Parts: sequence; structure tokens; C-alpha cells
Amino acid sequence: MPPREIDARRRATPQRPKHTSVSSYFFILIGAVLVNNVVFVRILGLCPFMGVSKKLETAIGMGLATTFVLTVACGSSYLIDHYLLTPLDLGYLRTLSFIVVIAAIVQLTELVIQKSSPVLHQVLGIYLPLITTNCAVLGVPLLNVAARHDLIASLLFGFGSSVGFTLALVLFAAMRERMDGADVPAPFRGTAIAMVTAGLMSLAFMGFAGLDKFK
Amino acid sequence: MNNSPYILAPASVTAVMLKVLAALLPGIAVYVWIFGPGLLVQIVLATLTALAAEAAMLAARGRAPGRFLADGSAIVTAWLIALTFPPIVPWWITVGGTAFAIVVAKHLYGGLGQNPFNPAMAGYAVMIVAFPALMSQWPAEGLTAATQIGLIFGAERALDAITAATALDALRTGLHENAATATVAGVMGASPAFGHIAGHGWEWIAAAYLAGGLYLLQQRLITWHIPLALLAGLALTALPFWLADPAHYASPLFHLCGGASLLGAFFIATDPVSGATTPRGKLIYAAGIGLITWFIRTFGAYPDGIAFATLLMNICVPFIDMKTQPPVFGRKDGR
Amino acid sequence: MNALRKLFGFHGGVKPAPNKDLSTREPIAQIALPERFVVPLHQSVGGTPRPLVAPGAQVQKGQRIGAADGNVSAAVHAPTSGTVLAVEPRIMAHPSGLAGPAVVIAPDGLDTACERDPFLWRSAKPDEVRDFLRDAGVVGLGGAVFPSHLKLRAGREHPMQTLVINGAECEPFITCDDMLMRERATGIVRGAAIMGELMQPREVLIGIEDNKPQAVAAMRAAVQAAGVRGMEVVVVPTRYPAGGAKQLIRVLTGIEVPHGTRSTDFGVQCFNTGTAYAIWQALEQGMPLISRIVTVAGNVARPRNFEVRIGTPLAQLFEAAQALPDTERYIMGGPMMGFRLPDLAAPVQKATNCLLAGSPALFPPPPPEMPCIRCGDCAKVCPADLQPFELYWFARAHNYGKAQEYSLFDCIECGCCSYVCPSRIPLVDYYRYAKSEIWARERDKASADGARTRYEARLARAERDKLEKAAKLAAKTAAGRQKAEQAMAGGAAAAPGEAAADPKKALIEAAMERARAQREAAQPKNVEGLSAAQQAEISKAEARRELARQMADNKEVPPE
Amino acid sequence: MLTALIVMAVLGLVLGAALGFASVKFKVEGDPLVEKIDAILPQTQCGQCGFPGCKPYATAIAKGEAEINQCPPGGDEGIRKLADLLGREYKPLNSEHGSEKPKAVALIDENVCIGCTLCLQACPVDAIIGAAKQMHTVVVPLCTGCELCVAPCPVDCISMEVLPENVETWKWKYPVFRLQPTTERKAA
Repeated sequence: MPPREIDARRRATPQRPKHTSVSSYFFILIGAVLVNNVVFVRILGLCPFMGVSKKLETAIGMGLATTFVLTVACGSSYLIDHYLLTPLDLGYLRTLSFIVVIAAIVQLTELVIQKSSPVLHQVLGIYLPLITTNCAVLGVPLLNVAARHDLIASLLFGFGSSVGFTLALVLFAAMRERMDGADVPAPFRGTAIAMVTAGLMSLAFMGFAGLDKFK
Repeated sequence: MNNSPYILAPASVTAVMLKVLAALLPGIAVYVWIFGPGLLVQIVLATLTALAAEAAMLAARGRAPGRFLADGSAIVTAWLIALTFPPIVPWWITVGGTAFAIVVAKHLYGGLGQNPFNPAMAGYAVMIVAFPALMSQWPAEGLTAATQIGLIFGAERALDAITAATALDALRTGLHENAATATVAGVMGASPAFGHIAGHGWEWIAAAYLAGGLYLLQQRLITWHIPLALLAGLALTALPFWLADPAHYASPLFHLCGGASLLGAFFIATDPVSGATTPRGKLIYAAGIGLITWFIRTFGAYPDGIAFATLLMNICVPFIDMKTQPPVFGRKDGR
Repeated sequence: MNALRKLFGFHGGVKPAPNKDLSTREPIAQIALPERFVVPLHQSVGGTPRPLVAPGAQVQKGQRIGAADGNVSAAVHAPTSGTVLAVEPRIMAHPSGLAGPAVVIAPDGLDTACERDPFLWRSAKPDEVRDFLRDAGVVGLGGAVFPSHLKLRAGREHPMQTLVINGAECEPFITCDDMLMRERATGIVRGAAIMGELMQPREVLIGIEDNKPQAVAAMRAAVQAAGVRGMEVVVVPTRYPAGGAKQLIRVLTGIEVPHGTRSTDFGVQCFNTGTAYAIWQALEQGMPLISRIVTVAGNVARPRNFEVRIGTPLAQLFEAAQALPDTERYIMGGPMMGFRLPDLAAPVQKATNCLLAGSPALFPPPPPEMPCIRCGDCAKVCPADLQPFELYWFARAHNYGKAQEYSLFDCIECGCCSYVCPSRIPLVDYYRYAKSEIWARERDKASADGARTRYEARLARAERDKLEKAAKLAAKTAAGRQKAEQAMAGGAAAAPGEAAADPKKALIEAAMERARAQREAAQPKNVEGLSAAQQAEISKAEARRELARQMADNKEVPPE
Repeated sequence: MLTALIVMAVLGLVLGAALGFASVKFKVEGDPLVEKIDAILPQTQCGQCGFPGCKPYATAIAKGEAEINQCPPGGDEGIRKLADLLGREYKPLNSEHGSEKPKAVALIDENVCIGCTLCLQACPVDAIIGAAKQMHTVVVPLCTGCELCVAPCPVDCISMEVLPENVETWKWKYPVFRLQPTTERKAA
């Protein structure tokens, strides 16, 4: 597709942030945490969700790391998108540049964690660099752009989504710690029953369907 | 040969479950008296399915089915399913929901005592997500027994004269459809689904559940924490909204008597296996159910929020329990 | 006075049928001397006493036969006069059924006591009193058998407020303290008064459950007669386990003593009535602890209390109480916390407060275990405010770390949780199992830490040795090279490595040669005029040496 | 196109500089993980794992050069603990390195010992006492049961004896009277 056509289309739908009030900030935040939970409703970020939820301690560490990365990623991606890509008509670079920014933030986080908590670093293992490819971390900034959030809304949405992610991870880890003692039938032990549980959790979150205010 | 203690107080799981079933009887009686015998058919269907599913799962795992079938826990699940499903829902929905509850929500986790989710509510949630229309039709006033049973076993439905929505559902739909003009009073006045306080007849069913719940309290099978916190959570959330805007928000009393509030407070949320167990944990857990129930009822798309709220709080239970452990002997003042 | 006293409650507890009437109908009986006494050496918390007698020795009643091993231990005494037959491991009254060190004594029937000098404890220093009690073998007779002398010490920071004498005796069937209080109240009160003088508390409270009115009356009379200021008999409500030391302290004073701390840190100390009596006997009469009151009840024709010498075989007590023919198990302790006796040959110990004969009718076997439904009944009755079902959940899954997080070691194994569990889960068994697994792990951990330290020390030593050797060698070779260079200046210069290696090899060769010569030269000396026995000994040693030599020669095939 | 290139280049440069700075600032020295792994290992120093001691094995695990299932004395439980600590998947013990045995201690047959000191030198934890030409003996509480002294003995006088249970080391058994058959996994 020639770039000129894309440009034309972009101009047709101006990328101006829509007006947001304080109460709608609140709805964005709560909506991102619960109603549109990034894991259970948007089904994003399942890889670390399944991988790092065996122990509560690890889950909290992973949640905090993701919260940091995602919030910073949302802020910086908004800045890049709003002040660099949109004025220069480089919308097609969005995914690419977001990934670069996220990768850099993840690297930074990894260095800090390695210094401050080597055990957490070891335990998070492969999942820490994988935050880069965590679809939630790319998905949420892109959703931000699609929803035309302003800076504060973007940050709140990113923060809310990652709090939702952390919440899901922590609650799931607590469940798995207890389920560790359950007399689960042999074929379902381990990841299988964890998947079933995640499915039932998702089912529970479907109860929020129709809470349009929080979209 | 066992070790000490060598003497045991008389108690058994079966006795516990039988008492719960007995406590449900007044609610069932009033329900049948108001809505007709459809419920009884559903209870039979659900009970048979539950027992069959339980026996099949136990056999598949190589366990002696007799002892576990006798414990009665599957029957409690079945009765709760029958009571939360609409009484004229087609038979295969009841059977499917019960089977899901027993097989997936209970036995995949190892059976009695190990399920993190309330099986009955998991069965309800699956069915209402899959068949929202069928799961929202309640028998209209004066529906004969024959019609009800006919509907259960596959007769033509979707006649407004035969089916109706529950009060909760009618209220929400009414308010949503004419968002600009409708008021609670207006909607309630216009629909036959409403009675004195909430849904027609529901206040009597609620009273019967309350009686059963008080029996459970008296038998010390449940503690006051969960029922009280759940009802308080629901009422106290509803109160400020109702005070601020009584035209668009239903009263706390409406919420308490409507839907499955009392059934949930005394029989569903109090399920010890999937519920919180510490005193403080029980308060948090139940208040959470009340709060979420109000949100789902007021803003959500489903007729009642108890099931989803229970499941959502079930998710939180292990974490709540972990963080609300009461202080042990000698450590009360944080020593 | 009593009506004014404010009593406190403790969380939980149960009310099983007391079953105490049958064994209190008759007074305490003496039991005949058995044919053999088996006196266990290890009878108290702490180290196993060292035996002081050898087989063949004559002992007198009350003679010390085992000396306390360190301060956390208590001595053991001969229960009667007679001959020591053996000092060897014998089967013990312990759930494991394993043997422990014991002194076996054949009584001579005379029962002559060794000389006893009354101990002038009033003029003695506190430390001397404590040493005397340790050597008199006085330990807690309530069941924990903690050496009493260690408990007679006020807390460092807190002055003593309350001395509690525990006459609650909450477990069903057990009446030994009850009968002791009824019949020997004066001794108990005097013992309590002695402890009061030693510890100087503000008050001495004797706690007795309200289902023992006769004991209460007897004790009140004795207290009045003794006229001790600040001493009072307090009636407490009957509820198991009100007789647990911490529970009774809580009921009487409102203080909760956490696990892992000493009650003296809170200004409270607690002794069993039997211990108070033993202290009185030891200090005023010079009589060491050689007997105690034991309740024999349950499935027996004549349940009653006996005064029994320590070391009496348990079978004799059941005979005396006439155990019924359908008895299928014998239990030491009460029905809530006791354990099944592996063998009736085991002796009475200082901890033996009650013996129960059990029949299927009296103690029916539990119905099959069902899964836990988390009903929380166990948490409601737990006197330690634990969440027993959580402990069970983790113990069952072998998750010991989590079990400890949920305060497994605060569990007092009172059995209330198992008593009420509707799923009939042997909860206490899971806690016992988890605790002993954790202890085993802690032992392993301690030994691993020790091994690590020694290994690291060894590595450091090896490193140091290597450096020293290298330095020495360097000095030597330097000197040697100098010499060699001086001696054969201009000669073919050997590689320094070879030069260093060769003398070493030669040295080893020479040493081995010397050793061989020595071995061959080793001639037996002093072989003139030996007895046949000595000759046999020598040839035996020779044979051993020969065997060793042969094995040394065959070492080409190292055993794998 | 040019702007795109410039934008990406600038982005890359800025982020690269930030990362470079961070990697200097947060440089990690040493590896505290080794200590944690070493604390789990049983300290028998037996070398069955293929490393010359527990510490070297711990170092190798931390570096990812060794599997966690090479330590027979640590047994199944040790592997689970390592798996837990490191967030790795549990694996059964690698039989190449040996099998889990009940804890045993070395016992020197004092009639046969010739006092050669070879076992003294072999013992990694100084649990054998003796001197040249003097009879040697094993200090039982200190012996880790590594068996390293067995092979060097020229007269084959060292045997491994399983320690009998006594009242102190006796353990309550897992409650066995469950009627339902379970596939309970062993010691987690």
C-alpha cells in the first residue's frame, strides 16, 4: 500500500484526544482493573500469567515489574505517538517504535531487578525479558491509541491494566498455592487444572459484561 | 489402629449436609406455592444428574462411590442449582449445568472439599452465559403445572403470557429502554412482576430462606459473619445511590428481597469449601459479594449478580484467607 | 473471696464426658513390689542421665542410680532395695515402641531405704535448693516431665506475680490429681508454700475444675489450716483443655503465654499438684521422686488410683485393676492426648498419669476419614487459636514450610480438633507427622551446616598446608640446588623438576623399606611363662593381624 | 522515508545510551544465589554430582551449567526445593549420579584397621579421628555418609551402616488409615 493512501486515511480520522473528565478517568481506571481485566476479559498476557503464578511471592514480583514497565510504556508511547509519529505522519511506525521503547524499558527493569533482588531475577527467569513480547505490554499502548486517550488517560489506562494484571496474577497464585494441596486427578495435575481454573476465573469476570460505563 | 484422641464427638459430613437440605425446605415450599411445581421437577432432574455425575467421576477415579454419594454434598449442589435456575428452564439446561458443576467445578479439583469455586454458581454462570434468554424467563402468574412441565420438556416458548422476567431483570430492562424518562416507581407500577417490596412473591420466598438460614445459624453450621456482611454490603452500597436518586436506583430493601440475595447470603456464600474461613476473611468475602452483586444488578447485563459475585470472590478467597489469619494464642497484641 | 475473683476464658475447648466417677470411689491403693523393676534413665525433658550403677551392684530404696546429664535433666533413683541385674535398653512406654536405656533391678523384698538427711532448704541458697531438687529427680508430673528445678527461677525482668498450682485435671478418666488432692492436700499445700517462698510471688492460686468438689473442699481446708498468706483455691469451669498450663494461666490471670516463651517472663509460673507434693516430699522428708499416683481406668473391672513405684511393669497395674477380657488396646494418658502402648512390659515412668484399657465399645474405631470441608469447627474449638484445617491441608500435602507459616508449632496436640471434626480426619496425627518431619529436617540442616563448616575448615587447612609445603620445598630445593651446583660444578645439569622429584621418590622408597623391615622385625616380646588364656589371646590377635595383612595384599581389587 | 529513518535512529540512540548508562550503574558483582543453593545441598561433599563438592555444584547450578537433579543424598526433596527456589521444572533424580539411599554412616572395623590414615585424608568433613598406626574411628554424629572413605581403605575395613531409629529420631508416620486409595505424591 503506498504511504500516500495511508496518510490520506489518517488525515480523515484526526488523532486528537477526545475530551475526558475526572469521573471518566475514574471509570477508565476501574474499568481497566476489573471490568476489562487485561487477562480475564481481553485475554492478553497469558504467557506470564500461567508461567509465573506458581508462587505468590514471585507473582507479586512479576506484577510489580509489569506494572512499572506497562505504566512507563504507556506514558512514553503516548509521548512518542503524540509528539513524534502523529505530527510526522509516521503512524505506520507505531508498532515498531513501541516495541523498541518497551524493549528498552524491560532491559532497564531487568538490570534494576538483577541488582536489587537477584533471587527474584532468577525466579522470573525467562519471563522477565519476555515482558517485551508480553502481548499485554504492547497491546495496552495500542489500545490507548485506538481509544484516543490523552496522556493522563493513557497513564491511568496503562496503570489500571497492569494493576488488573497484577491482581489476576496474585489471586491466581494464591489459588494455585492452595490447589497444590488438592487431590486433583492425575491427568489434570499441574498446568491442566491451572488452565481450567483460569477458564473459570474468566467465566466469573464475564459477570461484568454490560457494564458499559467502564468501557 | 488409630491414635488419640480416642473419643469423638458425634458429627458427620452427612449430618451437616442433611441439615442444610432441611434448611432449604421452607424456601422450596413457598417457591412451589407461588410459582408452581416446575421447581420440583427441576430438583428431581438436578439431583439425579448430580448423583449420576458424582458416581461416574468417583468410579473413574477408582474410589468407592457409596460413601461419598451418601455424604449428600452433591444433592446440596443440585438443589442450589434448581433454586437458582428459572423453574421452567428446559430440562437439558438443568442437566447440563448440574453436570458441569459436579464434573468440572468439583471433581476436576479432587472432589468434595477441594473445589475453589462454588460448583452450583459455576454451573449457573456457564448456563447463563451460554443461554442468556432461556435463563432469564420465569413463569408468569398462574401458569399451570402442566404448562410448566411441558415447557421444561420442550414445549414451544417465547410467549409473554407464559414467561416473564424476574423483577430485577424487568427493572433493569425498563430503566435501560427509556433511560431518559423511566423511574423505578414507574417501571414497578407498570409490570406484574413486582410485588409489595420487590418481585411478586419474592418477599415470601426471601422470608422462607431467612427462616432456613436462622435454623443453620442456630445449629451452628454457619456463623453470622457471611450472611450479615453480604446483606450489609448489598444494602449499604444500594443505600447512598437510592437516597441520592430514588428515581433511578432501587431501594436497599428491594435488593435484599429481590433475586437470590437471601439464598445467597445463607446458602451459597456460606459454602465453607469455596468461601473464606477466617472471621475477618468472611466479612471481607461476603461484603465483596454484596458490593459486586449490586454493581452487576445495577449496571450489568445479567438478571442477577449473586452467582458472578460469588465466583469473583471465590477467586479472592485463598488470598483473603492467607492475609486474614487470626492471631494465635499469646500473639493477640502483636507480640 | 472466690466470688470476687475475675476468671478469664480461653478460646475453644470441648466438653467430652468426664468419666471420672468410677475411679474415685476407692482411695489410693498401694501396689505390691513387682518381680523386676525396669527404671528408665531418660524420664525428663533434656539429656539422658548417666547410669551410676553397674550390673551386680546392690542398691537401696531412694539411692541415686542415674545422675542428671547437665542442668537440663533430672536424676533417677532406685525404687526399692535390691540388686542391679542389667543396665541395658528396654522397651519404653513411648508410641514408637522403641527401647531406651534402663536399669533393671531385682528387689530383695526388704525395701530398705538409704539414709536420708532432711534438707535444710530454708537456710540453703536458691541454687543449692535447685541442685538438690535436680538430684532428687523432681520433674513435672502433669505429663510434660520438665525438670522442676529449672522452673523454680523467677523471670529476669519481671517480678513473680502469680504461682499457679494446676489441679484442673481436665482430661476424661484421669483422677490421679483429684485423689491426691483429696487424700494428701496438706502435702500439696506445703509444697506450694515452699515454692512460694522460693519464688516470692504475690499470690499462689490453686486452680481446680468445678467437677471436683471434694478435692476443692480438701484443698480449701488444707490452705486454711496452713494459713499461708496469698494462697487461694480457685474453682474454674470444667472445659477441656483447661488443665493445660497455658490455658489455666489464661483462665486464672488473663495472661496468654505465647509459644516459645517462658511464663516467668510474664511473672507467672505453673506447677502440677503432683509436682508440688513431690517437692514437699523431697525437701521436707528427703524423699526423692520414686513413686507417683497412677489412674487405671477404662475397660477394667475395678478402676482406681494406685501409688506406684517408678519402674513397675505396666502389666501389673492392669492386673491389679482387673482389665476385662475384651480389652484390645492399652493406652497411657487420657483418651484425648494419650497414646497406645506398644507393649505392657514397658515400665511406669514419671510421666505416667493414667492407664486406660480400651475396648471397641469404649473407644469405638473412628468412621472412615472423609475429605475436609473446611467447615471451621476445628478452628472454633482450638485452644491455641489456630486454623487446624489449614495446617491439615498443608501437612497432608507435605508442605511443611506453609504448615509452619500457619504456626504448626503452636499446636499443643490437645485433640479438640479431631474430637469435633465431622469428616473424622485424624487431624492431630497429621500435625504429629508434620512436626516430626520438620524436626528431622532441622536435624539434617544442622548436621549439613556443621559439615559445611568442617569442610571449609578442611579446605582452608589443605590450602595452608600446600602453601607451607611449597615454601619448604622451595627453600629445600634452593638449598639442594646450591649444594649440587657446588658439588658438581660443570657437570651435566639435570632438569630441576627431576632433581626435585628424585630425592622425594628415594625418600619414599627408603621409608617403605624401613616399614617393611620393621614389620618383619616385629617379634613378640614377653612371651615367657604365659597362661593358656593369655596364649589364646595372643594367637587371636595374631590371626587378626594375619587377616589384615592378607586383605592388604589383596587390595588390587578395590571393593566398589 | 528519511524522517522515519531519522526518527528510528534517534530513538535507538537515546534508548541505547540510557541502557548503556544503566548497565554501568547497576552492575552486579558476585552471585548471592550460590549461597542459597548451597544452603539446600546436603553438604555431604560426596562428589556424586560430578563436581568436587557442594559449593562447586551450587555454582554450576547458578550458572546454568548443571541440572538440579544430580544430587542423590539431597534426594527428591532436595530437587523439589531447588526447583522451587529457581523456578525450574522438577525432574526426577538422574540415575547416572546414583540413587537415593537411607542415611548411613561409615563404620570402621576396629579389629582390622591398620591405621594407614588413608580414610582420614579422604574424609571431607573431618569425621574420622586417628593417627598413623593408631586405630581410627568414625565420629558418628559428624559422618555425612558420603562413602568417600570406603574405597581408599587398603584393608577394606570400612562399611556403611544404616543408622537405626531411636526414640529421638523416631518419626510419626503419615496417617495411613485412609480408606480411599490416593495417588498422593511422595514428599513434596
